[in-house]
Amino acid sequence: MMAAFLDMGGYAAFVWPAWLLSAAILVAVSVSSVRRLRALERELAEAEGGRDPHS
Amino acid sequence: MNWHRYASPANFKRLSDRLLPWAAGGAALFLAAGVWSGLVVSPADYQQGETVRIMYVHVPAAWMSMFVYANMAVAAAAALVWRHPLAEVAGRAIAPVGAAFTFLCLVTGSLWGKPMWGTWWVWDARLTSVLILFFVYLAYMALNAAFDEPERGARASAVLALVGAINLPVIKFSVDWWNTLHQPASVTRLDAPAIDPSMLAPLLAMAIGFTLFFVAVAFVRIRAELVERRLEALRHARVAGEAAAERT
Amino acid sequence: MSAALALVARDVRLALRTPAETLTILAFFVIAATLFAFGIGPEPQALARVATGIVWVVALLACLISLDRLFQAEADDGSLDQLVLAPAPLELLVLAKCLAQWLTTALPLVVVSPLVATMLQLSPHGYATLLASLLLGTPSLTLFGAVGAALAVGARKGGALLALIVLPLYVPVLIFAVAAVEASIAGLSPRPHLFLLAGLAVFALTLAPFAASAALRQASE
Amino acid sequence: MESTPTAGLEGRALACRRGGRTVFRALDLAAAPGDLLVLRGANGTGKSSLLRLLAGLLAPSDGRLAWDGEAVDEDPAAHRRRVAYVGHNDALKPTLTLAEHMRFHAALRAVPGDACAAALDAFGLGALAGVPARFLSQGQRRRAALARLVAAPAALWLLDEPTNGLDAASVEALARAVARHRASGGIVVAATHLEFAGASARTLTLGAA
Repeated sequence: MMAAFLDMGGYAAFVWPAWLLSAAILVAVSVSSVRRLRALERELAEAEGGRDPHS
Repeated sequence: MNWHRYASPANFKRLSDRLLPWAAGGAALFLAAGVWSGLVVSPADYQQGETVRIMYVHVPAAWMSMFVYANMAVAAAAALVWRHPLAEVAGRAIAPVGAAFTFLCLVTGSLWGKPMWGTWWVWDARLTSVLILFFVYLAYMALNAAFDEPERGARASAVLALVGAINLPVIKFSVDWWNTLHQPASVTRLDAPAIDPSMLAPLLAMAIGFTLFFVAVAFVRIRAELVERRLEALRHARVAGEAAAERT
Repeated sequence: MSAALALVARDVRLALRTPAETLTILAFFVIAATLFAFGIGPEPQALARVATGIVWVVALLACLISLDRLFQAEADDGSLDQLVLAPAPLELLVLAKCLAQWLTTALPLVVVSPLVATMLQLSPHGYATLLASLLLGTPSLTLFGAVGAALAVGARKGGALLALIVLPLYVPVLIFAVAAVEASIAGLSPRPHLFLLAGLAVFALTLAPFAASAALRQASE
Repeated sequence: MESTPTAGLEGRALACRRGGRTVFRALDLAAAPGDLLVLRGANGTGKSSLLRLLAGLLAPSDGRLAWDGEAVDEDPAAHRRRVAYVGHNDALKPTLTLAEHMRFHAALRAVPGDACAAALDAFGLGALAGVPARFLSQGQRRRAALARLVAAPAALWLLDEPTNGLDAASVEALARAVARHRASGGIVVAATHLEFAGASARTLTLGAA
């Protein structure tokens, strides 16, 4: 049964890349966004920590 | 109602901390349901066979490419008309996400078209319109990054977002016109088959999943933009501070 | 109103004082078309089939590359401030700039287009409609191009930025224009396509001045 | 009953954000007809930004700018009619002659015919009317910009370093023009280091905080 599922009626070469690309894009967008936010917040903490943050 | 208070990173952080978990959790839930129903439960199409499963990512991606652009156009209007600081930042933050969905729509469209027509790219009216929308996203991001001063880039690209929003229907109409003119009888439109209920469920699940994903990522990216804007201001202040120190 | 007419007169005089700029655009138009001939081959039937598309795409690109100095030159020498501060509405002055640009660039392109069409073996039935489509289509190219040029004022020098902004807006113009010429070549009436082209020109006429003015006001902040 | 609205230009708690930073904040200024307000302050303290703000090129991020008591942004076209702004560069097209520049300026600002010739003579440019701008020196280019300023029927003159590149005689000509403009009830706001102002000039120093 598993083989049939993976084979996708002979269209495995099209269905799986489509879904895998979707997953890849979702992961790439979310990871890059979160990592960017963390890095910037760390940088802000240093910048504001170093001096008294005004208004 | 003073929206301005959300423009400061701290306030916006509180807002996003409350809503982000719900959006991210919802997205995970709906995407899981979509994958399960799309790949396993729903039947193959009597005509297209298993390739119809590509539709469950292709069509939601198309919807998202337009939904994100609509958000950008609204943010652009808010930025230009009310000079709202949050709106200026939002456009720049979500454009790459919209472009990513548009790219996904194009590639999955090509993967869907290949088994049916034997070519990787079909000049189908809708696919071509999505291609042009992709160019508009690229133009928006290029213009946004083309100025030394981020605020100048944000406002210039906001004008482009609105000009794009007004022109997209005209472009869509002209592409449809062009498509019907050159319509060889044999190539049927790249149409989703008549959606029967069992296929609607995964489609909606994926669409809602993508939308909630977009909301979650938008919160994260807008927060990042606000923090970056704050850093920019601190750097300016330090430079101005130095200049003042030199003068005394 | 006299301010706008004075601006058209000034810009046309400026263009006549430096004819090299216009001639360069025309040279580009002809050379780019010949490149397609080298690419597709000299065989008349092959060229004739794609002639309309090539003439129009190359005319469109020639119009595009003539636009990046439209407002940047004004910004560089300080004239942009004076235009933005003029009592006359900026939208009217933008229209004047576009009219002058159309007269000094697009019109010469239209005049030269039969030469290029002949080189590309365009069918004789297409010439009249080609000229009509260029006359009706180039105003939209100039107006939408002006929006792109205004948005790019002060941007870091990126040659392709203007093209990336403006080319999506050029798609409807190209589609309707080429459809008109192809229709008349096929013996059908080009009128529906030409009407759409004219409609597009009116659409551009109403949208572009406001978008370009908004961009210019931002540029002079 | 609100006091009679103060004639001329009045700015209250003006703030300006430019290039991502606050150039100045909570700035008050007033200039009645006949006044000359000189802006002092080091580079980068916002002199040019303030002038562009007063001209209406730059919207204040806070505060209120009024003319004869009425907010300026209520009738931008009227404000544009009353402002003559001379920035850092001189708005000259190399291939156009001075006369052509003046004729265009006249059409743009609805300047009466004879005023152009008089303005050129006032700055000693009468003889150069037929000369294309690319032949002019830095000082002559500056005087061409000031000639167009003088010709325009504008109540509010906004001058950004007007004396850059001017020789003594031209500075003198500018001083006379400013005096004449003030005498006729005009207002001049200028960012400059020179003491060309002569009598009764008020000073606003920026960046003093």
